[in-house]
Amino acid sequence: SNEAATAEVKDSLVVATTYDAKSLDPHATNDVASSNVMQQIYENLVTLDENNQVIPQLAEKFEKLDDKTYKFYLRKGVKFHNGEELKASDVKFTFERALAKGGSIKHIVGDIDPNGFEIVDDYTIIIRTKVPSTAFLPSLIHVGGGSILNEKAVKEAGDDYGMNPVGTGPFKFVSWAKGDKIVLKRNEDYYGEKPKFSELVIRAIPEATNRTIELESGGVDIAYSITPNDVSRVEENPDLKLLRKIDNSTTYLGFNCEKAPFDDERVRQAISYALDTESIVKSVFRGVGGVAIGPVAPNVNYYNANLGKPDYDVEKAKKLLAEAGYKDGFKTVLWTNDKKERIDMATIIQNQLKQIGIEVEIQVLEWSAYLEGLKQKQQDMFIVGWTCQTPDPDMALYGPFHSSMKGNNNFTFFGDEKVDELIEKGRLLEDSKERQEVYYEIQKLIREKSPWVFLNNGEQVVGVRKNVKGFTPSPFGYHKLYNVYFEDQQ
Amino acid sequence: MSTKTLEAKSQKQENVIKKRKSNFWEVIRRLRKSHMAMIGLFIVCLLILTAIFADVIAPYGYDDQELSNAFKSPSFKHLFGTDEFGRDIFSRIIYGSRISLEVGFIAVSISVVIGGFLGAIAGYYGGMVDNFIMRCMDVLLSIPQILLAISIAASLGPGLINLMIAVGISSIPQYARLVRASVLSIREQEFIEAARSVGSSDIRIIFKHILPNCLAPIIVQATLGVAFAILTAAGLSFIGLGIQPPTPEWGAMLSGGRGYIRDYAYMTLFPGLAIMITILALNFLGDGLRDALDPKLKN
Amino acid sequence: MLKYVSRRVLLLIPVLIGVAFIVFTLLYLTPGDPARMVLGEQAPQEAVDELREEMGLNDPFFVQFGRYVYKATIKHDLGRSYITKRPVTQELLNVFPTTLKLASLSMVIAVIIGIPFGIISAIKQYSVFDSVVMVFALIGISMPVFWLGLLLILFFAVKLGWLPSSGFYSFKHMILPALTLGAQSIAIITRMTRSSMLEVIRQDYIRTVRAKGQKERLVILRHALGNALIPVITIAGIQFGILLGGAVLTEVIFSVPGVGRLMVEAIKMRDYPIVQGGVLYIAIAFSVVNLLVDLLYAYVDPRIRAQYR
Amino acid sequence: MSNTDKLLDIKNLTIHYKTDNGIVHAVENLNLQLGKGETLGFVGETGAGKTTTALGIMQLVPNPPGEIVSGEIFFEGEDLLKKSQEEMRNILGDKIAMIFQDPMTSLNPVITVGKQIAEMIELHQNVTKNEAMKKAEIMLEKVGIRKERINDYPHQFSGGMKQRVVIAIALACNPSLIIADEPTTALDVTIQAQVLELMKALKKEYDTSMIMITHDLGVVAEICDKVAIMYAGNIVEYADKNSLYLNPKHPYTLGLFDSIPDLEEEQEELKVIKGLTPDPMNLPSGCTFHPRCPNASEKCFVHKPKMHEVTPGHFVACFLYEG
Amino acid sequence: MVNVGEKLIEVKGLKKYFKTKEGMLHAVDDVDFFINKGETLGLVGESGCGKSTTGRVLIRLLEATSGEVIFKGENILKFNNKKMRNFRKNAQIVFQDPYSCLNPRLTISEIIAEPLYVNKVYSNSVDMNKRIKELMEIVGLAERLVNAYPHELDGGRRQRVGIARALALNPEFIVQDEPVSALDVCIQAQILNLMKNLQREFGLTYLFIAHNLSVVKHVSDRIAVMYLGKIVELSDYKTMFVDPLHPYTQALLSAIPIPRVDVKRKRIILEGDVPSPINPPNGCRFYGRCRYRKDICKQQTPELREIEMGRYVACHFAKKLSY
Ligand SMILES: Nc1ncnc2c1ncn2[C@@H]1O[C@H](COP(=O)(O)OP(=O)(O)OP(=O)(O)O)[C@@H](O)[C@H]1O
Ligand SMILES: Nc1ncnc2c1ncn2[C@@H]1O[C@H](COP(=O)(O)OP(=O)(O)OP(=O)(O)O)[C@@H](O)[C@H]1O
Ligand SMILES: [Mg+2]
Ligand SMILES: [Mg+2]
Repeated sequence: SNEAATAEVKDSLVVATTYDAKSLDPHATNDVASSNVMQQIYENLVTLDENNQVIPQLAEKFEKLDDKTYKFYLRKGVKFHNGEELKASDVKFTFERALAKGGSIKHIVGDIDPNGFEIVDDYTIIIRTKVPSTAFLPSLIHVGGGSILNEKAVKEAGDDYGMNPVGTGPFKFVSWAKGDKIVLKRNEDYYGEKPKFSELVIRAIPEATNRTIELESGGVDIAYSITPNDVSRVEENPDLKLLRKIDNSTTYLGFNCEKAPFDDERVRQAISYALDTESIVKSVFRGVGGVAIGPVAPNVNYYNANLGKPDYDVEKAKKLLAEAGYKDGFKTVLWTNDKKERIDMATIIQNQLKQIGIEVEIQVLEWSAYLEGLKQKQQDMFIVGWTCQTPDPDMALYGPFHSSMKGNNNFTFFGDEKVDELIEKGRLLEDSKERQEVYYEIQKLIREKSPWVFLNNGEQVVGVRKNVKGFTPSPFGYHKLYNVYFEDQQ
Repeated sequence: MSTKTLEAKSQKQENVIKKRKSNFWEVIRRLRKSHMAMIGLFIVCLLILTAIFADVIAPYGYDDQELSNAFKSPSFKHLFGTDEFGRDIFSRIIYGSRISLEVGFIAVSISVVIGGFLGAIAGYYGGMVDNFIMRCMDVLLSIPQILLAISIAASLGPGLINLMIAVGISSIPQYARLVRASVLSIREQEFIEAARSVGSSDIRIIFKHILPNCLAPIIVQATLGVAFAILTAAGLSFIGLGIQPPTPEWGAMLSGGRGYIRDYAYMTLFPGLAIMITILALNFLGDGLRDALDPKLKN
Repeated sequence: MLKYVSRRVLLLIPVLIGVAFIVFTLLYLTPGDPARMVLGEQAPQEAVDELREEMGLNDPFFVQFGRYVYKATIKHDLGRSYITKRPVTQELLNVFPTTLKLASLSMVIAVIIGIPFGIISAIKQYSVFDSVVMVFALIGISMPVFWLGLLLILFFAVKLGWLPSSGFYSFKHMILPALTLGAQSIAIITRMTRSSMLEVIRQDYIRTVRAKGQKERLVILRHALGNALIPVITIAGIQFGILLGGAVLTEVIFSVPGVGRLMVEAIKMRDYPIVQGGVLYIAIAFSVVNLLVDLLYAYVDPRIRAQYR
Repeated sequence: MSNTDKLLDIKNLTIHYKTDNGIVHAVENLNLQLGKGETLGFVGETGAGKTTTALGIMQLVPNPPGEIVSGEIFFEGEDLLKKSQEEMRNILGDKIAMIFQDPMTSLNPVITVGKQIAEMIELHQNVTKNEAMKKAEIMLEKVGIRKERINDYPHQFSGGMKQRVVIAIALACNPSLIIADEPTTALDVTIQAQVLELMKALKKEYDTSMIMITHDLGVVAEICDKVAIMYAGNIVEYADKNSLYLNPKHPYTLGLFDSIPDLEEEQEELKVIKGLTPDPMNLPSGCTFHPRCPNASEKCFVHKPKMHEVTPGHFVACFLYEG
Repeated sequence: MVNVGEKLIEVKGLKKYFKTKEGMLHAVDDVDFFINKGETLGLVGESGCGKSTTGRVLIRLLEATSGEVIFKGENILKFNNKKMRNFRKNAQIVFQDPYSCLNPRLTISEIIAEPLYVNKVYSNSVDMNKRIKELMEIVGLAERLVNAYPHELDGGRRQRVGIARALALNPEFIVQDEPVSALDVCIQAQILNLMKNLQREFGLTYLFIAHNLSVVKHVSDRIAVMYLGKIVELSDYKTMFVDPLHPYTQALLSAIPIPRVDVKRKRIILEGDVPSPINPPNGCRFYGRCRYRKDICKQQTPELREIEMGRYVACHFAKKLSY
């Protein structure tokens, strides 16, 4: 049957994802599943090249006029899917809307000055930020925060815009069977290189086993999030190919740094020493992803690879614990949400911490209850992840570690003057050696202070059928599909 | 009739009437006629013993990890193999019997006590009380049980106790209905009138005459209810509303192992079998009890 | 009859309000913040607080409940999903047919298999056939749905490659989920048919028919079956309700986009309007099925027909 | 009785129920004859085996647990026990019909009475559905029910009327033998009188033979020609009605008569048979009645008395009357 | 027999209606009668005519809709709880169904002890047990049965247990609600004898409900005939049987099958069935089935009149018609 599938000329690409999108309104949601679809429909002013450098997309050209002012020259003749031409007014409308309604992407667009838009002409617009920020330009590549919408389409659709997305991208929205699949078709008016196939189907198949089975049987052409169990199965299957990319997510074991005993650095360090992260990651992820060594993921700019793997040293851990006054350990609670890998890690952590006398009770919370608990500072230890959604390290550091973000994204309630200062400094600096040093320093400091025990970096593991070409996984977790083609299509 | 002892005694002590052991043995005697029921009873007893003596039986602790020893197929060392953490599945299943039986019995106790109470009141007093209680039960009944259990479990949060409560509450209407129906039918029997005619109080009538006679259907239903509770709990575990790790709950084990089903099918096979056999046994027993306790078959 | 039906439909209103109240209370007590779930974990707290206010989540319980009931009854508006912003009705109408199809197919399978097997078992009580059927029925009842589903996938989708393991597009896609979901119902209906049949064939009126010299086959089909089916109808009705609500696990395993999965996800995402709407829909479906069952009853049993006038 | 007159001749019929607790000897070595046109009253206590005997003749003993262990049942000279199921089906209803005890449960509640009567007719007579229905109407009128009610369901009838419908079914094909199993026990006295009257009239009209099972000696006196007294699976006395009523012989029969309060005479105390009916799983040795018999002798403990003709046509199974 | 003429219980205008879906069910509709101390009043009638309801209202197991029940000069329907408790000791009931009248979960001794226990008759268990054994002896139950469960006993023994329970508190008055109708003739005779003996021994007063007229005649001093919630005739048992006045009584008596071949009687066969007691129309309840009905019967409800000394009939034409 596999041969039969490849024999006929394929004009439709079927992709299996883990979850259905929530909304196709970029300002309404900020989840990977939705971004995955929106990525194919919308475009941004700028985008990234292979080296994580910001390059033009809808903006032909951009200039930084001063610390806080950027000027964008729009590409002319770009048509939205509804036939409207892209104008500077759309850009202004888009960002104003994002600022007003986009609660879910506020952390991305928050720096933009709502009164700072200036339409020079139909194809030129000036955007200002409230504070100087080097992270601004990279943040524009974000799907939710940077996609350009059409004013007319948004206004016409009203509340229903999320189901009627209109972008400038290579694919147009066709239909959506909730919980099942979304169908897109090629945008025949696309200004750039058009996709090779005319239909893109994005199916939600939550069960990992089923995704692989579908891939094997040819039911889908690309399957995301192949689980560690299936890695070798896909690799060994001559009909399939496995593509991998370490992504920008970091899973960590966090401590409530304002609650005893975790307010004591030594306790945190002790736990860090007591955990054999490598073996945890190995047994939970079985070769998928990497052992996280610091707060910045490998594919994010200024990743400090010199930090080296954390030490596993039970004796040292015991010593530190004794120094902190917990010679006989203590009892504590470890929270996690109901993700299997996290539960697995928690299970092993629980076991490993026994060695230094820490008795851990695992509590699995539902995501929503979990987040609420974290905000309310009820946690002792917890396992959660953080994804840097732009290539700039500011995004990786400001939210989770700056003291002003306590209880917001800083679930550890970690606050350190030095760290704060460096983070603030880093976001002002232009890309340079100096900036690199600042970020290297921050990463080192955070390793030392240990508000987190770094567990793993996620990896995008994508299975594709052998005849699928041109697919490159993205570290952001959502992948561009318009460059993909089937072998016989060339 | 075990009257021999009595005759001997009554010669010495004229007016002492010793109450004969209730018809417990009678029921057992009738149960013995059904092979299925005996198998069921045997397995259930075995399970209870397993649960009690889990520490003795299990060769390893339920959370003894040996990461280097993960995914070992069944062998003499690990009868049912090991899981992704190198834990002994056999031991986990042994310990799991505790959880399952606990969940089953406690959940059913909750629903029997509350449902039974509501049903008894509704049935005995009738009228407005009956109407009110039963309409409330109707409301609960019109939400499918699984969905109700899920909602309750979600609002209580995961955990063993909450799971029991969720499953327990969601079965209340069944027991209320059952008890009400039996109370209604027993209320009509002449011996209730007889009790009233000699001046017995309402309380005495309910507790001495009505409830003991409702016991048979309740026991049957409860036996099957335990099975249902275990299944539901496993189902809830499966969708992540179950029990905290590393608690070796069978449903959670099954759910956790499903990702490995293609390579290490034994990881789901044994918990699956454990659940199935338990439920099967309880069903055998329930069916047997239904027959053994059926008054129609008396004599 | 019409009067009876309309009375039943009217009676549905308080039940539905009761259902809404229970669900509302449960959700109210559920920890977690819908606004947070809408915006995602990285969104800043101010945005979340703003949204909470906007969604009316800071109002007192009874204000919220009253508003809901008012909108639902007077304006026939069940609200919009917090997450997708789509109208709840539309979201549910998207998935309801799938679940309905799945449950109906399971029911059909259960009836087609369960009733004949039950009948034959009863007629041949104590035979080998009977024992085998009963053991299978018990296994069917005892097997955790999700395990069965996994085994079926493993066997039919992986080993044999005959049937797809996920999706719900064609009849082929529906077979495994329907079998999985229906397994318990098959077993229950088989058992019920058997015991009800056993009861009926001992009745005097069956003896009367036999004494007429009627052929055994017709004794069963014409006389015993009609009577034996009466309790089976009840059970089938209840089962159908259970199938509607209990499709959750099956839907999860087979990635079927149905109400069950929608509900579970909505519960996890704290998408209250969807949960409420979904439960109400199911409760309505449940009650309608019950009503149909009662009408079916009246159809097969003239004694009950007489009561409905 | 000459052989040719015999409609029914049961020889050494033994029927057991094999239950979990043991074997119930419901009918044990039973012998019975019935002449053409005769009505036989079949009397005995609860559990004596009356119904089982009747079902045995019809070959409708529920199996399992019931089983016809041995014996022969000659009907019109042919052994019913040797007949195939198919042949038996042709006899049932057509030649032998049965009326069951409880009219409330003897009719299928979900089928109209008309259809239930017509079914009988369709089965045994070569008629169309319509003709059968017509005939059913006639039968209904015969038993005193307006024919308009032909499309009514059983629950719309009272007990007495239901029993009439059952009678109509039994008579529909003009059988040569009707077995009526306590047809009036469940009915009220005045209704019972109606039904008995009807049966008498119809029997005369159709000239059928009948076995009337009852435990009411009054009913027997009313409509029977012959009487058989059954005790613990066996017939202990068999005679012409007059002979038996005026001159009962068997101690059990005597006891039975004495137990009944007499409407005509004053009795301060009723005479009673002591003891209880024996456990059919564990029948006494010898004469099954001996534990309760006032005249029991040594012999009765050991030997089973045979049927003995004391006066012409009057048979008794008791040693008192032997030799 | 004893103290003739001293009224123990007098019932005046007693009514009991049940609310049902179809309407008001007149189970007992305005009945008057009395029972003398030490006598047995038989109450007969077809099933559903309100016999049991009368019996139950009489001892307040059911609350009457209206009317009076005078027991030893006091209206028991007005009794408060305390007085009721005292009355309970004086008036007992024996039930029809020997199966459902005993709690299957209690042993025989527990069942008999129930009245003694709840009324706190004995303070120590030795006395109580003595009394239990005494009662068992009185009703003829072997002592070995103290610990038996009801299902281990046969119907007759069960009925004895019921009687023992009723006797436990030494009542003066016992309602016997068809105590023998579920029993076989032999057992029935035993129980009837027992009842009579007990009455003689303890000077009991009975309301004896039955539908079997021969039984009623055997035990009663006077007999009341009920039809559809009303008493239609009440008189001395002999008079009743020799010269029944009400057309219904006449039909009822003639309908009894008597186990004799030497007595021939003329049967009166009633048409139709017992009509429904729900919202009965005015006029004579028997109107529809009566052979002598006249217009007046339809319009006017006949009162129960004393035609002769101790002879009450509710018929417009009693003694006026020559039947
Ligand atoms: N299906 C059965 N299984 C086991 N025992 C049975 C069955 N049917 C009848 N018996 C037993 O067989 C014996 C004879 O029963 P049968 O019904 O023939 O008695 P009967 O004379 O008709 O009594 P009744 O007057 O109560 O109708 C009884 O002891 C009864 O318990
Ligand atoms: N609790 C009740 N609710 C409604 N109707 C009742 C109730 N009890 C008795 N009845 C009705 O009252 C009427 C008289 O009933 P009752 O039991 O007194 O009759 P009965 O003469 O004792 O009949 P039977 O001979 O069948 O025992 C019947 O029509 C019966 O259906
Ligand atoms: Mg019988
Ligand atoms: Mg009665």
